[in-house]
Order: sequence, then structure tokens, then C-alpha cells
Amino acid sequence: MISAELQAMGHALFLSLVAGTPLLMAAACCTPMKKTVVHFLPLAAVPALVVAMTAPVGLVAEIGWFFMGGRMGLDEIGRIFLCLSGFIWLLASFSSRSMLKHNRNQTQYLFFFLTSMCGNFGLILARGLLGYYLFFALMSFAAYGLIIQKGTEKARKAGRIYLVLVMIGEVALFTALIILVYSTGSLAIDDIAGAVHQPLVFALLFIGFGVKIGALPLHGWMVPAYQEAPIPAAAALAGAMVNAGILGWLRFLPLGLTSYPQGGLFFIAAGALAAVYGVITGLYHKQAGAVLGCSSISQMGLITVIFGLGLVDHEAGLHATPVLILYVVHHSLTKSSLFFGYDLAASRGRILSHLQVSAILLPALALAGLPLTGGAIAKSAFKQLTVTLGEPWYGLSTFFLPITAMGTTMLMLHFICLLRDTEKRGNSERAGSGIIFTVSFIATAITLWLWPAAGFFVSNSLSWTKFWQALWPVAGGCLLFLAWRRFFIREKQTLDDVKKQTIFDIVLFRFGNLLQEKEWQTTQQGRFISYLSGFVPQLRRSEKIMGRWKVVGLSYLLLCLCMLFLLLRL
Amino acid sequence: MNWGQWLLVSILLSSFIPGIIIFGLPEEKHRLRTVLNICGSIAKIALVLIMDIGVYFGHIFEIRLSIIPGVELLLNGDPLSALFATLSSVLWLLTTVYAVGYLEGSPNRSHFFGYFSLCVTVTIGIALAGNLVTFLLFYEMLTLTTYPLVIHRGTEKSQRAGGNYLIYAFSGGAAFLFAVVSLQTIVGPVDFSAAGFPSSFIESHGAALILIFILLIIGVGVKAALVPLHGWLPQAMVAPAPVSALLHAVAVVKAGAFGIIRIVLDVYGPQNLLLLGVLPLLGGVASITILYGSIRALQQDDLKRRLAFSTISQVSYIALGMSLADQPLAVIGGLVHLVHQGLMKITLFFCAGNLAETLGIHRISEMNGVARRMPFTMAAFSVGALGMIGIPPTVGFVSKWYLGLGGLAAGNWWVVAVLAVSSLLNACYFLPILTRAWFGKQQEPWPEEQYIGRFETRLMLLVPPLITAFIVIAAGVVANAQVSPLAWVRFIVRGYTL
Amino acid sequence: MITTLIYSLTGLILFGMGFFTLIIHSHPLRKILAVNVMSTGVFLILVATAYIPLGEGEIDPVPHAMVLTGIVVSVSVTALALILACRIQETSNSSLPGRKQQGEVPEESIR
Amino acid sequence: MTVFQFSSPAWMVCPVILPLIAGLLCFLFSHRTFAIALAAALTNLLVVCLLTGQLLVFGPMRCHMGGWQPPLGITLRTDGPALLMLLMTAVTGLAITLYARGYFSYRISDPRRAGRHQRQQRYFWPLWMLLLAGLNGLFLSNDVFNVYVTLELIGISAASLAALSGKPASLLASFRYLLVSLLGSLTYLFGIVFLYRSNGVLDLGLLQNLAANGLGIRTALVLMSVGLLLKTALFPLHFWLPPAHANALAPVSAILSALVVKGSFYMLFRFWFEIFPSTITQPTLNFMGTLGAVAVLWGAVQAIRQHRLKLMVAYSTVSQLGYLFIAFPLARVDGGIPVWSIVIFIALAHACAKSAMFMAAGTVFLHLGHDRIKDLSGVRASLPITVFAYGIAGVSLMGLPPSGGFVGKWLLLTASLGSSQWWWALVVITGSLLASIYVFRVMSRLFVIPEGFSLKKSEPHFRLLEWPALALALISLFLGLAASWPLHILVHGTTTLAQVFVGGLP
Repeated sequence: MISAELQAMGHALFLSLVAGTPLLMAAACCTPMKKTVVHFLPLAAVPALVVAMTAPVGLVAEIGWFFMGGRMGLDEIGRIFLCLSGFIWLLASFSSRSMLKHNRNQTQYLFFFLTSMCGNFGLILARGLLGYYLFFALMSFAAYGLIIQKGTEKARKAGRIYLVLVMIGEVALFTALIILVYSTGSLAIDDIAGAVHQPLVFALLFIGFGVKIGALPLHGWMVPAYQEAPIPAAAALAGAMVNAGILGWLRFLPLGLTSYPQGGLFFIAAGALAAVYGVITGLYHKQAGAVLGCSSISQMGLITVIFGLGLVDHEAGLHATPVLILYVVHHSLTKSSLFFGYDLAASRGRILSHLQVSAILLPALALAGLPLTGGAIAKSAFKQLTVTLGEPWYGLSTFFLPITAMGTTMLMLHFICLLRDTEKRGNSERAGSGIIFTVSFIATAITLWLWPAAGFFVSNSLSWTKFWQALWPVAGGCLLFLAWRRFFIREKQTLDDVKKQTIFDIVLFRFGNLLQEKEWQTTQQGRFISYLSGFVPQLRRSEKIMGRWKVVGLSYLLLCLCMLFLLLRL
Repeated sequence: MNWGQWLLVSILLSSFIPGIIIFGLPEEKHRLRTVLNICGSIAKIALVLIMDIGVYFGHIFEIRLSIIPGVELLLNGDPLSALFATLSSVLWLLTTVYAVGYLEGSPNRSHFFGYFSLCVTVTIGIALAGNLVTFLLFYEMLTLTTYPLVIHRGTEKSQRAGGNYLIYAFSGGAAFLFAVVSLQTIVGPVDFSAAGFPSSFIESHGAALILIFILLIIGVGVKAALVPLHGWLPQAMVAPAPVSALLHAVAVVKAGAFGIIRIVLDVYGPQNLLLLGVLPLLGGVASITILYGSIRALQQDDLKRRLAFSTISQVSYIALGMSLADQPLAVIGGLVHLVHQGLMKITLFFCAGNLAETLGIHRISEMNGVARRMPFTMAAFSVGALGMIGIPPTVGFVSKWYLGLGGLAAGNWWVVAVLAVSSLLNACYFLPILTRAWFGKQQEPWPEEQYIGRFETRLMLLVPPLITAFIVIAAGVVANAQVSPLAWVRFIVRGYTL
Repeated sequence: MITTLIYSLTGLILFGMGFFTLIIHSHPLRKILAVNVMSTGVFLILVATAYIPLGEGEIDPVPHAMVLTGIVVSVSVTALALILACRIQETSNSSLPGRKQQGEVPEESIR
Repeated sequence: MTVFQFSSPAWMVCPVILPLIAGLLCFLFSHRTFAIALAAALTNLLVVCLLTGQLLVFGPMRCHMGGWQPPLGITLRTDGPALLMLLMTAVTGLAITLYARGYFSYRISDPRRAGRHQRQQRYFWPLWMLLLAGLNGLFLSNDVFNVYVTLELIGISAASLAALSGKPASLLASFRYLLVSLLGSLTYLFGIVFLYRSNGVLDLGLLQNLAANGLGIRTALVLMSVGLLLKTALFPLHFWLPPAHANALAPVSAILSALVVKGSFYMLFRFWFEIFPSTITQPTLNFMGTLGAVAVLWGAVQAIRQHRLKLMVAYSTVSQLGYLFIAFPLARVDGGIPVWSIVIFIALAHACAKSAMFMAAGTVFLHLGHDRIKDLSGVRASLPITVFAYGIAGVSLMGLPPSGGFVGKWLLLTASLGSSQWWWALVVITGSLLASIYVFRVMSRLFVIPEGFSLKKSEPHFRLLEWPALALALISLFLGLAASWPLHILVHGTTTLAQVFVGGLP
């Protein structure tokens, strides 16, 4: 009995360590121990990786007192996400450590870095609805501190757009969750997922998590944020934190449980639009981080499409989940390695060797689906999914996938070109950025090949037709890019999202100024008082009149008569 | 008298006697005065805790004093009063510490602390009041004891604000008195009880009872600053920061909100109100207040004024919860917000006071980068502000969560909509402050900077907001534990058959 | 009977005349006299009352006692009123408009 | 000696005789005036307490003066209301006596006009003692004509007291006061004539038993009532009160406002509800109530517009007296609260609060040399107790709980709402609101210590100026909490009255 309790406590401790370590370190960096924290920064992500590797699946710990019923646990999906996030955060913290050696605003960056990490790990482990919301909010708000880190006007504007959208997302999420809890009467995630029936909840969840992944109408923050955030933070954002949105959908939407055709169609439409939109806007950006942001919008659009396909049909839903996860893993690793490559370029300036450029080219084209890369595997899995769905989805995908692949190829080539032109940032070369990139490069290259769960899709993609199907869009994209660069590009055609004000920004932040402060109260009171004071002379005069003896005598007599009359009336 | 009755009396006396002594103390003896104050407040907390434990185990605390037939003073320790009494006494201790630090070196402190103590005595009296007459008694006395605090600065502006406060408060008190007497003539003397009065009266006096309910709500709504009865609150901001903290978090506004709770739950009873059909009215007023307060807060540049409008908005959450009185979850949300709002708002006011006292900052536009100068203060402020928005794991989220659930349970979708919009608006007026303070760049020197103390400001000014900020988070994190505001509120709600 | 009536009526008329003078005339002395006339009127009626109840030749002593008391009261009151009137006369002669004491009401006339 | 036994009704002569003797002694021994007056006031209080004990033990009592039975002799009697009024007079009187001592000492300590102030003091004490005797006599008498005599006694001494300050304004005001009081008593006497003509009886007890309903009685009632109304200063006959009360010396103002107007009201109330209840019709009561309501509002509005503290307090008296009349139409509420308790509560609370307020105003006046409301700032620094007393008295006037004023207003409200005459309740509440405005208009000045204000160090300090006011204010405040005591006395002493009110009216 006691040992069971002890074991439960041990589990709880074990799991809380994942999110607890970054949090404790965040607390420590507000104290004079800051230097030590910087030194041991990568340690923050280690417990997550350890737990992800060692903990048995199905491990659940209840912490009843914690925030209206805390419940943590690790399931299969959670393990994959934790592993992935842990890895990316680990790399990001190594990268941050080298960056921080030359930075003055250490505390701020460290604090927000570690708290976002805590939020990210926590939400993966959360098995309770409120826990998920708590860590999601923690992560979202802490990321604001990362985006705004540079402190420039642009960075602040980016942060503000982000904050507005996050706030909208939070509120939507809150509303959705409260409705879910009300309709199911349970706070556990497992009970919730099947319960989304109302379109309202569906829409709210789409907004709530869609903000995080930059789904189409809510994408406004992504490009400026990636552009302005320090590169390690941007890597964490793009590689790890974005996935929280996907995980949220996976946890809360009934993927594979029930079909929800209307919702699915909506997802597909939004996702497809985002996929195209990201590519097109990305080509007009002049900054590598922004291009990567656009690519994220586009890639997340594809993931949204997969999700939508899963929602359309119950049967497809079962197949969609592994595809989705596969795609997420692929995208995260690739995107983070691109960011680390960008970091490498930024720390070296123009003097990238050809080897390095081609090394960066590999993940870039993997994103586009170059054969034998994770991208090709993921795309073939995507196609496989449409096959199970049948027409019209299969036909559409044969049309749609190559287009996005070509687009992504162009975008990535654009990125590489920009990278070559990148000015050197910082005053000295940062140690280790090469190593970090190498590690992430290797991870990108081999993960899907070595990952047993992906084996089916890997073998599936290894056929000549598949090879050809994957290759021609990439090649076409390269040609198109060359043509585009030759004929279309002009200096002025750039987009700077930071300078644009989103509609939300206008509505919410300028709201107060639109309504001019009117001191109507004081004026009203003033009017009332002056109105009253008009009576004062009259009051004085009437009081004086009442004091005259004649009036007194008259009223005296009148009083007598009145009373007499009243008394005698009966 | 048994020990329970002595306990009630000594709870009241533990601040009353220090208050009276302080009035008599010469101005110079500030050390003795501080010791008296602190001892009194610690003693009060201890006594209130004893009462809490007693209440939890079902001991009945009750003192009756018959004045004239039909008028009876009744002090009563039930779970609800224990909630409010505990909140007030704990926050009183912190506010006292803060006030000692804040007013260091300023004139007329005897006067100030004397009324300060009386004010808390009266607030505890409101908490312990067991029937409407007793409530009325302390409610009116609250106006009187807070008035000298509001006009403490003695400027023309503060006098005008004080006058306005009085006009509002007394008008409300008059409406309340009228309603209380009317109610008594219809249903007889009403003690606060879970059932309310017998529902047989509703058939015979329905219209009158509705009218009385409206009058009662107007009476307490003035202090709770329901729109359109809120005009005094932003003006009362001229008072010193501890007073604002007291007004907003401990005493006045809270007393009004507590009055709404008492009227809805204990005087009328949810069932009667459902029969009368007046709850939607309260809900409507509360919702309008919530939104109106937030929108007005957006327009303010003066920090304390913004906080004041935020209070108007936030306190109406309690009224909103009460307007769904037949839903236990909403009632939990409303009740627990009584505590939570107090904690958050007092933190914010402490911090605003610190900024004003240390750096002379009164306007939000002057706050650029202030967090680098006063990181601890702004950290506490941020916690309070995030709580107001309802970010987990702060207590603000807990209240909103329960309110929303209750609204849904009642089938009122608009409640959730109001909560959502209000959260957004809260974010709109709090987040810019935070971003300014933390990430803004200081452009000009602080208006009146003083270097006081070893830390960023005096220790006595720094510790109270840090403590309350800690509680704001801690009480949210441990909301589900055995001992937490939420747990106690659940215990209260268990006593009602909703 | 007739006598009583005449006395009573006279008393009534006196009372009315006194009242009229009191409220119409502003001079202090006239007012004092008016009050005296009024009281005389009342006394007259009282005395007349004493004649009625107890039949022929006998009179009721109680009204007489009342009248006597009333006269005493009236005399003393008149004395007081006269003194006050004198003092008012003195002060209003001696005090110039500019010499008003601090904090006094603007003078209100007796009228 | 049986006379000095506890049960002897002869004790009730003392409250009349003692102050009378004291007044004479004061006149004779002009050096020991305060000691004599204090002794009289104290003994008076003691005797009244003794009478109260008597009442609680034996019930209402009568004392036939000189052994003559009612039709001829004069009777004194004690019952609940009379004793409460006596208690009120004794307690307030004692406080005023102490305050007057402080007041005159303070004034005499100013060397410039010491002679004049000494003269004022010399005349104050005997007059005050006479007034006290008159008031006690009024409350105790059971004879219509005796009431006239005491009314005249009160009128003369009150007018002389009001003239005491010797300033032109106060002389004018007191002259008018004297004329008004004469007009009132003459009308009253005129009423007595009618009364005696139709009944041939002057004893109140006998009149009550007759319960005749003729034209003569009605005319008599009207004349007596109007005379008393004039003395009570009910709107629209209040014109004389504010100048007389405001221009008198502070202790005199307190006496006039707190006690003297109550005397005539007390008699009026007795006539209407005890002696001739069967003659009164509901429209008449409503008429009185309406006048009272107008008085409440008018007085309050006038008080708000005043620029001088003492005038403001005086107008507040006009307003507060209105409440007493609002109780009239509520007297016939079936099974409700006896109307006596309403009236008594308002009267008691008002007496304590108003005298405290006038004392405070007087102290402020002495301290500053003026009482212009707008220049009162900073008084709190030097006179904290006085300001506190003013505040508490104000609370009672506003009718905030737990003051006696609150209980009075509560009873009024209960009666009016219980009988569905909610308009009276509205007036009462509006009146309280207006009261809060005029009280706090001053309060906000008194409470504020302006920036850079420094205390005048060399102020002489007289405790007797401050503490009596505070004591009275506190009494008025806690009267509400101890409301059951007066009610006990009232119920105990008015078994007969209770019968009348609960169902005896037509």
C-alpha cells in the first residue's frame, strides 16, 4: 500500500521534473545565480529527453491539489512530441548559451526562454484540460518575451501583433474549453476529445490553436516574429512551440474518433490556402527569418490539410494520425536545422563554404520533398492517405502536392540565396554553431529512416514511381526559381510584415484612443449644481418673505382655519 | 456569553481598541502606533482563523441584541462571513504594513491610522452581520469611516471627491434603508439564512418584492460600483495608495459586492429570485458594468484611474455570478472572485503606490522601462495584471472558469461571451502597461525619483505586494487543495441547496 | 346672559384688534401694546366666563385665579419686552453699519 | 417622615422646586453660581432617576399639590413619556451646565471684554435654572392652566437667555422670539377659555375622561394647538427660530434647540393623542404630517444654503422638528408601534445630538472667532474632540445606525410602510439625505487640515468645552443600541396610553 503510494509519488516527481527543471532554472536566473544558469542551460531540456526515452507508456500521475486537479501522463503521441521538443530545445539551449555569452539582456532572455520551455514540456505531459491550457498559456506569453528580445521598434511591433493574436487565441481556447467541460462534465483530456460536436466549439478550437500554428487568418504574427526573434528562440518557436497547436488539435478534436465533414472541409480549405499563401508571400521577403516564417505558414497549411482530411472521414481519421505525426516530426527537424543553418550563416557572415551551403540545401530541399529525404517520405504518406480517402481527394492531391512542392522549392532556394547574402551579425564567431547545425542536420537526415514507427511509410516511398513523383516538382521548382530570379525579381517588391498593422492591432490597441475620454460626469455634475444654485436666491427670498409679520399672521390665521375646518368636517 | 460570542466580540475589538487608542496618541509616537496596529491585525487574523476552524466544524457563533421590537442586532459567524472576514483581516495586515511604509514622514498619521482601524472593524462587522439591519448598520458606518480616509490629503480635489463619494454612498444607503424597512414590513425580520424568506410571500407581494430587490441592489450597488452608480470610484483615486487599496480590495467595493451576495443568497434565496424572475436584470447590469468598466479603463492614462475602472469591471464578476444564483458553479465563481479580485487588485494598487511614491510616476505614458528600475514591484504588478486577464495559473482564471461553467449550466451563452470579451479588453488595457514597463525604453528621467531603502524602495512597501502576488499565484495553483479559497467557497456552497 | 355675551364679544374684538396690530405695525412699542391688548381681551372673556356656570349671584373662582395669574405674567412679560425694546433702540443708535461683529447674520428687520 | 419615602409621590415636586430655589440662590450669591447650578442639575438628575425607579416599581403616579383634589387643585403626575422627557432634560441640562461653565470661563479669560462676559454669566445661571424649573414643571403638570404658566415661564426665561449676548442681531431675534412666544401663549390661553367654558375642568386627567366632542372643545383644541405649533416652530411658523437660536450664546442655543421647543411639542402631542384622541380626525393628522414633511425638506434645504455654522444648525432644528410631526398621521397604524415611542426617540436623539452640535459649533466659534463654513479648515488639528463630537452628532441627525435618530427614523419608516403610506417614508429618507449634505458640508471643512497648516500653540484649553459635547453625542449615538431601556420605561408608564393607541381610536 505504502509502496504503491510511494511509487505514485515517484512518478509524479519524475514527470514534474520535466516541466519543473526549466521553471526552477527560470526562477534561479532572477537571482545572482544567473551565470551558473547560463552555463548549465542545456540541462533544462535533459529531463524531458530522459523521460521521453525511459518512461513507460501509460504512466499517469495525479496531483489533485494542483490547479483544480492536475493530471500528468505520457502516452504514445506525447512521447513522440516530448522527444522531438526535447531535442529541439536542447539544441536551442546550446545555441542560446553561445549567444548569451555576448549579450547584455541575459536575464530577460533566459527567463522567457526557460519558461516557454517549461510551458512546452508541460503541455505535452498534461492529461488534464486545464493543465494543457495552463502550460499553453505559459508558453504563449513567455514566447512574447523571446520575440521582443532585441528591443527594437520592429521587434516590439512584432511582439505586439503576436500578443494580440495570442490573446485572441487564449480567449477562444478558454471559451471552447469551458463549453467542452460543461458538456462532458470532465476535466480529463481523454473524455473530451470525442465531445466536440458544436460548430462553435470547433471554430473556437480552430482559432485557439490555429493562432499557434499560424493558420490562415491568424498567421499575422509568424513572419515578423521569426524575423525579429533571436535565432535560437526562433528555432524553438518554429521547431517545438508550433507543434503545441497541432498537439492541441490532436488532443481536443475528434480525429479518428468521429467524422466531422464540414469541419474537415474547412480545415482543408484553410490549410490549402495557407500552403499557397505562405509560398507566394515568402518569395517577396528579403530576410531569411521571414522566409522561413512563410515556409512555416505554408507547411503548417499542409499539416492542416492532413488534419482536415482525417476529419472528413472516420476511416481516414485513423490513418491520418500517423501521417500527421510523421509530417510534424519531419517539419520540426527540418525547420529547426534550417534555423540553425541560418544561425551558422549569421555568425559567419558571407564566408560560408560550399560544403556548408550544400549542407543547408539538404534540409531545405527535404522540406520540398526531395527524394530519399524525410520530405519525400512524408509526402508519400500524405498521398497514401488520400488514396484511402478516394476521390475527389486523390485527384486533388496529385494536383495540389506538386504545386506546393514546387513552391516550397522556390522558397527554399530563395532562402539559400538570401543566406548567402546575409550580413554577419554579432562581433565574433559563436563557438559551436557549426556543431549544433551538424547535429540537427544529421537528425534531419536519418531520423525517419531509423524510426521504426515510420518504417511503413519509408518502405512505401521507395519505389521508382514515387521517386519520380517526388523529384519532378523539385526540379521544376528549381527551374521556375531560376526563371523567377531572372525575370521577375525587383528590388522594391518586398513585403515587410512588421510595418503592416494587422486589423486586430488596429481594433484592439487603438480602441481606447478612438473613444475620446469625455469627462461627461464632471460636466453633468457641474450643470446640476449650477441648476441648483439658481434656486438659492429664490430660497433666501422666500425664507425672508415667510419671516415677515404680515405673512406670519396670515399663515397663523390660515393654520387655525384649516385645522378648524378639518376638525369640524366630520 | 459563551466563548464563541466572546470570540466575535474580540474579533471586532481587536481593531477597534487599537483604533481608539491611536486616536489619542500624539503624532510623534509612530513606533508605538505601528506596534499597536500590527499587533491588532495579527491578533485579528488569529481570532478570525479560530473562528474559521470553528465554523468549519459546525460551531455556531451568534450574538443577538434586541434593540426595539423587530430590530435586532445579530452577529453571526457562518462560512460566508468567515470568508469575507478572513480576506479582510489578512489584507488589512498587509495594507497596514504598506501604509506604515507609505505614510512615513507625512502629517496626520494618528488620524489616518485611527480611521484605518475603525474602517476594518466596520468591514469585519459587515462580514459578521447576521441580518439586514446589522448589515445596514455597518454598511452606513463604513461610509463614515472611509470618508476621512478619502479626503485625507485635504486638497480641494480630494474634498470634491469625498463629497461625491458621500452623495453616492448616502443615496445608496437611503435606498437600502427604504428597502430594508419595506421588506421587513412584508416578510418580517429577516435573518440571513440559506433558504431566504418563505416563498408564499411571492404570490401575495410579488411586485413589491421585485421593487425591493431592485432597491436593495441599488443600495449595495453604489458601493459595488455597478454602472451607472460607479461615478464616485474613479474620483476617489485622489486618496493615498493604501486607501485606494483598502477601498478597492478590502472594504468598500467589497462590502458592496458582499452585500449583493448576501441579498441574493441569504435574504431572497435563489429559489425565490427565480420565481420573481429578477436575476436576469442583475446579470444584465453586471454584464454592462463589466464591459463598460473595461472600455473606460482603456481610455485612461492615469494608472490609478485605469485600475479604478478595472475594479468597476472586475467586481461585477461577483454580481454576474450571483445573477446565476441557481447554478452552484456560478455561485462558486462569484464567491471565490470576492477573494481573488481582492488579492489581485490590492497587489496592483500597492504597486501603483510604489511607483508613485518612489519615482513619482502616475501616468502610464511615464512607465517606459520602469521594470528595470523596480523589477520586484513590476513583477508583482504583472502577476496581478495577468490574474485580472485570467491567465492560468493565477486566481483570476479560477474565478472565470467557474463563472463560465455556471453560465453554461444555466444555458446562458452570453455569460461566456461576456467573459471572453472582458478578458480581451482586460488584456487590452493591462498588457500595454506590462510591455511598456518591461520592454519599453526609458526616455526621460523619472518625475520625482527618491532613493529610499536598500532595495528598489522601502522594504515595507515592497513586501506586501510581493506577498499578495505570491498568493495570487499560489492560491490559483493550489486551488484544488484542502485549504484554499476555492475549497472554502465550495464548503460554503455546500450549505445551500441550489 | 347678554352681559356675558357683550363682555365676551368685546374681549374677542380686543383680541382681534391686538392681533391685527401685532402683525401690521412694525414699531416695537406698538407691538408690545398690541400684545397687552390681546391679553386684556382674553382676560375679559375669562372673567365673563366666570359669571355663567354657578347660577345667580355666585361666581366661579377658578377663572378669576387664572386672570390674576395671567395679569401677573402679562406684566412681567411686558416689562421684559420693554427692556428689550429699549436695548434694541440703544444698540441700533450706537452701532454703525460698518461695525458689525464678525460672523453675524446680516441684520434682519423685526418686520 | 413619609414624604421622603421611596414610594412618596411628593418627590415629583423636587424637579420643579429645586431649580427654582437654585435660580433664586444664583441670583443672590453671584460668586457661587456655577456650584449652585451644578448642584441643582445633579440633584435634579438624581431625583429624576429616583422618579424613574418609582415609575418602574409603582407605575404612573399623581401628586396633588397642597392636598387639593383635581377640580380645584393642581396635580403633578409622572408617566412614561413625562419621565423620559424629564430624563432628557436632566441629562442634557447637566451637560449644558458643565459646558456653560467652560464657555464662560473661556470667554472671561479673554481680558478685553471680561466685564461684559462676567455680566453675561451672572445672568445666565439664574435664568437657566428658571428655565429648567419651567421645563420640568411643564412635563410634570397635569393641569391645562398650569401648563400655560410654565409655558410663560419658559418663554420669558428663554427670551431673556437669547438676548444675553447683547449683540443687536440677538436682541432683535430675542424680541421677536418673545413676541412670538407671547402670541403663542395667548392663543393657548384663549383656547383654555373655550375649554373651560365647555367643560369647566382644567385637569388633564378629568378632561381625558370627559372625552366630550362639542364645538367648544374643537375650537379650544385648534387654538391651543396653533399656539403650541407657533412655539414649536413648525413650518410655516418657523421664521423666528433660526435667528434666535443662531445668535444666542452657544449654551443658550443648545438649551433652546434641544429642550425648549420640545416642551411645547410635548404638550401638543399630549393634547392630540392622550387628552382628545377622539376629537382628532385623520385628515387633520394628515395635514399635520404634510406640514411636518414640508418642514423636513424646507429646513434641510435652507440649512444647506447657509453660510454660517450656527445658522445651519438652527435650520437643521427646523428640519428635525418636522420628523416629529410626520409621526402624527402614522399614529393609527393597527397593531404597530405605539406612536409615542417614535416621537420620544426622535425627540431624545435630537435633544442630545443637537445640543452636542451647538456646543461644538460654539467651541469652534470661540476658537476661530467666527463660524463661516468656508473658512473652517484646520479646526481638527486643535479641537479634535469637538470635531469628533460634531461628527457623531451629525451621524445621529442623519439617522445613520446605530444612533437614536436611526431608531426613530426606523420606527417612522416601519409605521409608514406598514400602513402603506410610503410617501412619508420617502420624505423621511430624502430628509436624511439632505441632512447628510448639510452635515458633511461642514464636516468636509472641519476634517481637512490644509497643507502648511500649523497649530496655534498658545490656545488656552478648556476640557469643559469639549467633553460635554462628546458625551452627549455619544449618548445620542448609543441611544440606538440601548433603545430597549427608554421603550421599557415608556411601555411601563403608559399602560393607559397603550390602550388608547392600540385600538381606542375611532
